[in-house]
Amino acid sequence: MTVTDDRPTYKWVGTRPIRHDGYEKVTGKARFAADLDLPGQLHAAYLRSPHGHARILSIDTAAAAGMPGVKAVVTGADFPDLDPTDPNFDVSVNVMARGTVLYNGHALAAVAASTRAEAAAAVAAIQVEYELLPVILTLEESMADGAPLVNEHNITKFVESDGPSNLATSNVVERGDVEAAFAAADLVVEREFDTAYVHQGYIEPHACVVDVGPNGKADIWASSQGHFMVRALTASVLGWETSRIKVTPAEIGGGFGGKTTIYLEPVAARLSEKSGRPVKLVLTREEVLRATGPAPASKSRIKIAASNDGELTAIDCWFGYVVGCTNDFAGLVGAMSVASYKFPNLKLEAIGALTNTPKSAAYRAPSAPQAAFAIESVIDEIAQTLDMDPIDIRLRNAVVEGDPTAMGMPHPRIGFVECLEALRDSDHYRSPVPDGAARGIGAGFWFNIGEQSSATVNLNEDGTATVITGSPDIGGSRASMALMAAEELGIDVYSITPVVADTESVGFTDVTEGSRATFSTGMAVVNACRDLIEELRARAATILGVDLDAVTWVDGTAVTDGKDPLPLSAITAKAKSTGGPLTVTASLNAGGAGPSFAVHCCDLTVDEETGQVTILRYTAVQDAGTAIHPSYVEGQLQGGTVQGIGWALNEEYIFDDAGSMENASFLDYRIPVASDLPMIDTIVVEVPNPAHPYGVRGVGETGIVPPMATVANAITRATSIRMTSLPMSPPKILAALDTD
Amino acid sequence: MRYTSPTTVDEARSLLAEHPGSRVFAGATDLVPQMRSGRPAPPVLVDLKKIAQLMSVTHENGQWTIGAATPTANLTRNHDFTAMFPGLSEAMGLIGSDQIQNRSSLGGNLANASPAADSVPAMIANGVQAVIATADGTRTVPVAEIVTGPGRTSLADGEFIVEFTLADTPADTSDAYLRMIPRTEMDIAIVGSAVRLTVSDNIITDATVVLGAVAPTAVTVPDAGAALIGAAINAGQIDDSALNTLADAASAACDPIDDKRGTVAYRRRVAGVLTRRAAATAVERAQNGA
Amino acid sequence: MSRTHITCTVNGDPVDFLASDGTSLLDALRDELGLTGAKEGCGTGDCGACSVLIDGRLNCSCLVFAPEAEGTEIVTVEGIADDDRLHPLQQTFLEGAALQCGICTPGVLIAAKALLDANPDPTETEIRYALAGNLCRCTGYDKIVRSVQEAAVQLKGAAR
Amino acid sequence: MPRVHLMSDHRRFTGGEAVVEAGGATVGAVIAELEQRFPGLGDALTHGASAGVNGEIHSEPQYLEVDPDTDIYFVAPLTGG
Repeated sequence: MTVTDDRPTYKWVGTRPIRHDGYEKVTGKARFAADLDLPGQLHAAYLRSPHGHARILSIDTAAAAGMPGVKAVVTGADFPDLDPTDPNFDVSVNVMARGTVLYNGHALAAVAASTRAEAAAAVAAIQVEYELLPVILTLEESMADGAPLVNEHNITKFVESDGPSNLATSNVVERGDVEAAFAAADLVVEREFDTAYVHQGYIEPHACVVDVGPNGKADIWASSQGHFMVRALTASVLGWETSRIKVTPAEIGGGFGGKTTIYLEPVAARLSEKSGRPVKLVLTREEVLRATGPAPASKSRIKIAASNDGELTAIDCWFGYVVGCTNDFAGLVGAMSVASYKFPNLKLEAIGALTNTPKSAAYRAPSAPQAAFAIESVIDEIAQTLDMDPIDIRLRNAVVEGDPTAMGMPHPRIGFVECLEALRDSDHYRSPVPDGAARGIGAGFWFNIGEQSSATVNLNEDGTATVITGSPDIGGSRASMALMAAEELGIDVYSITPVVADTESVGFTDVTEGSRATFSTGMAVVNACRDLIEELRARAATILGVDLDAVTWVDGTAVTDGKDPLPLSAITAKAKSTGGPLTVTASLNAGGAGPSFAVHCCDLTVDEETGQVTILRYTAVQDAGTAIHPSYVEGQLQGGTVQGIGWALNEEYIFDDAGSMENASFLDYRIPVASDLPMIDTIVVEVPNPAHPYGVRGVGETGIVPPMATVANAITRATSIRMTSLPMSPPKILAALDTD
Repeated sequence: MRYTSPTTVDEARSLLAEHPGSRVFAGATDLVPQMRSGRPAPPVLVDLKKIAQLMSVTHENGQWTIGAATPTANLTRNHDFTAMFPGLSEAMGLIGSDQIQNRSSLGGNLANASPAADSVPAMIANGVQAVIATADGTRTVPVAEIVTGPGRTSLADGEFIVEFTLADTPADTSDAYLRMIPRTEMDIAIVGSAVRLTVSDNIITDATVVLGAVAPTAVTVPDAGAALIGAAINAGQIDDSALNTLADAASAACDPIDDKRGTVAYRRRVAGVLTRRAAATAVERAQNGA
Repeated sequence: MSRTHITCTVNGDPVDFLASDGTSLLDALRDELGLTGAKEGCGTGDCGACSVLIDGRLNCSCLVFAPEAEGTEIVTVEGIADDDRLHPLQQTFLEGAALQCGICTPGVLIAAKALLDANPDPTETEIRYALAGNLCRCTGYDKIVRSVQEAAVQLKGAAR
Repeated sequence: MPRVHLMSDHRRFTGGEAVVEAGGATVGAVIAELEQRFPGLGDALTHGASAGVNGEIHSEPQYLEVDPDTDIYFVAPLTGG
């Protein structure tokens, strides 16, 4: 179902063609990074720290180097030490420990051998002497007076600092007079919340193949959300010039933010350089969970003031994010989720605290889900206390265009009210709550980002087009590029071949994150097509013998008065005689990414004797601006929702006292399975983003923001207990019921 | 590491005798994850699935004989078997995904000696006997006597389970198995409860309760069985006070640990809840001749 | 580690290969036979990305030792299309947008085929439980389940 | 003159002022003037913030042109997943 807000009618945009890369993916032919093998290739394996925090006194690799099949061994000594002020310092240290291991699972050596088994055997033969250091695992331990340092190189960002500390960042945002508003309020609700570390949970482990040739140039095939990012970070960690590296994007088996950074490529490159052979490096699932990007755990305190008629007059909130062992976490803006509501008086404080746990990484709308869980829970409690409908209280306070964001800048045209109204009018919300079940509502948004993209569009002799971009396709973006190009050029979407090209075959493009691919890269494609149409008109004018001004481009044909329309294929057929190949490149640094709002609704039951939650019905409403390929927009909503349901109910990192992850497998890190879920109904709202030629807002991130509160609010209405700790696993729900 | 696939019990017995430290396997659904997590690989793998006796299911003269390596899916798809042992079948149907159940076996589920193995409480409740190949013959012992602790069994080096035997259930007797997992599938039991009981003239005349995942091994709870025996069934419902005594007895029998899968308090509490529910289901089945 | 010569049938073709005894069937398919459709997502039987049919039965190929394949008939995702015609599941997955990143898709297709081969008319709940061993992190399963339902309808129509 | 809206974290340079005015035709020029008046602030804005101008957030706003009636909002750097 789609709600359209005066959206223009398009021929291709908004249709649902079969995605261009689909055939390879249903026949097993699509090439993911681990599917590639090169002649003479070696296999690599890591030695990882068994300790949560320790000084490396010595590493003896001599025995390992002499083992059967072993061709190269690397340790931290094989990588240059970046200056701690270097923006890539933390990535470098995480790729390979120098001097100190900062978490259990931290890589400190790697071996390349003829077979995986030989590499693993050699890893086991590396001798390391450690001096154990204190292990800090929680926010309280990290922030305690006199706490031992997690990472001696950490300098706090954004505030004055007198040396290393465990504080990563600290931000405060204020407006109005919070104290006065609380004093005058009819109702004040204050709650504390906490959330666990969760993993992005992509099914494809990180993988790469690297071949460093005799000329010193590295060919890298890797699975990532941005191959230009891989090139830049790999060069930085190796101390190489960027031009020494070419990165070819493999198909990526899921990222969700977790593949916006690197782990493997410099290690494989150094092993390849030392051995003179191509090196393949593939993580195991256990390694993925122990040593790649969880999203931060968090604690929060939320205090909201309301009037008796449901106006939210003030918010005072504090968020503490547990960001792991390094300080390149930049996601605190996610705490700005409070800006879903007008809140004339606002105080928002957010800190990041370091711990001896894996370096955290981005995960869909980084840091917003933790905040929205807390805020949306308190708003629901206010609605319950005031006996207001949970949609009405949100409509009463929802931000609209011109209202300030948390940082003060006014919101552009947004669709929050439209989403709330769409849910209010939906079949789901108008249906009675099933017997024995309860219904919860939650909302949230994500800013989305623009950044740099490039696109090249080549017209082929037969009138077809190749659309080349540098954005790895993590959820169907190639189809979206083809649809926008088809709309612009006026040719069939299947006449377009969308390609994601390597770093030497397309212009620079930032990482696929922040829901930016269809927005920014799509805009580059549109710009290239529009330039191409200008060129097509000129060629048509030549062919038809008329002035350029007399030619207009209509539905894939050059039209001029008194002559038959000239289709695109007739122009490309005469490319040589009219000036040569028809090809255009466009690049941009896109601003104007439009925030995407969502409202979710969930019906569930709680087994009050076991604490088990069963989700009966779920609807996700979200503003897509314009849905270029509605099926994949729905898919983003559904996927984000189910990740959020996993975060809400069962997903968590469990560490022992020494910082070792106890549940580093898909058996015990419990992501939702098909039988856990009902269908996820979607309502795609379309309030076009004025800053995009087709009105696109990114849709990938927002879907994960509302589910935790949506589920928690339904649990409260089912049981009368307020769950304030994620995950809301059966033992925690039962314990809460028992103490109620 | 060498892979072998003997076709007779004798051949397997010889391989195990010749190669100390070697491992028998059927589905390898526990073996492979253990090897991946760094446990040393055995010098010789002995695949038992080529031995016809270990892969057969027979039903003769009121007795079932189940080859120890038979995939559990073969049993859960056997309508005669599932009709007679609905609880044991439920337990086998909960061991992982369809992919796993096409490999997992009763022999492996038992010999792996996980406290949380789903089929074990249901086998014990049904009085299943294990036939074990010894160095020079066979011995038959109740399933309850195989597992001695987490990862430990009473099987001597070189011994392996050949088959299981169990007798038909009378028409007035049935069983049920319930487990608690946080998801709906693909999890290890936090608590498992198997109940087998007999109902005669609306009175429970016999009952066995066996719990899983709440102690180092599956535990039979005589007090829980005793709570049921003599309880009256009214309109299909077990007497409330008997159910409460049953639940308390089940909870009291728990000797669990706090671990990544559940807390002590949770396991105790839910052991009572599931046992009560399993008893209700078993009564319904017994009265309907299931 | 000793290597064994293994002869079996893969996607209808007789094949033989050498594999170390401890090698998984998954690695043998990928490394020895170049069939990289089946994926390793976990290596412990928990994600289903490596699903294949062995003598018609659904298996995680990561849990099968390569020598166990001797004499068996194996079907991988590369073998479910009928020459150049996609299997109805492949077609409905494409039309129904049942894949995003596509890494789980080969295993899901095999599991869904195993289901429909055994049960041509599954309920939504039966589909969900039959696919419970196949983790997908992109789709939330909705479009996968719908596409299996649609394929079941098409297969029944074709069988009539 | 363009109005500059500061995050609380940067107000320690301005004696607590949340909004300050500073002349300049580009964001970079505005920052340079702020550095003159409030030593340390320019550096903090250059390295630790993105700028929201006319409804768009820019991570490298130095050469972005601004009018005398432009509002510049300095915000924590934005990332995505």
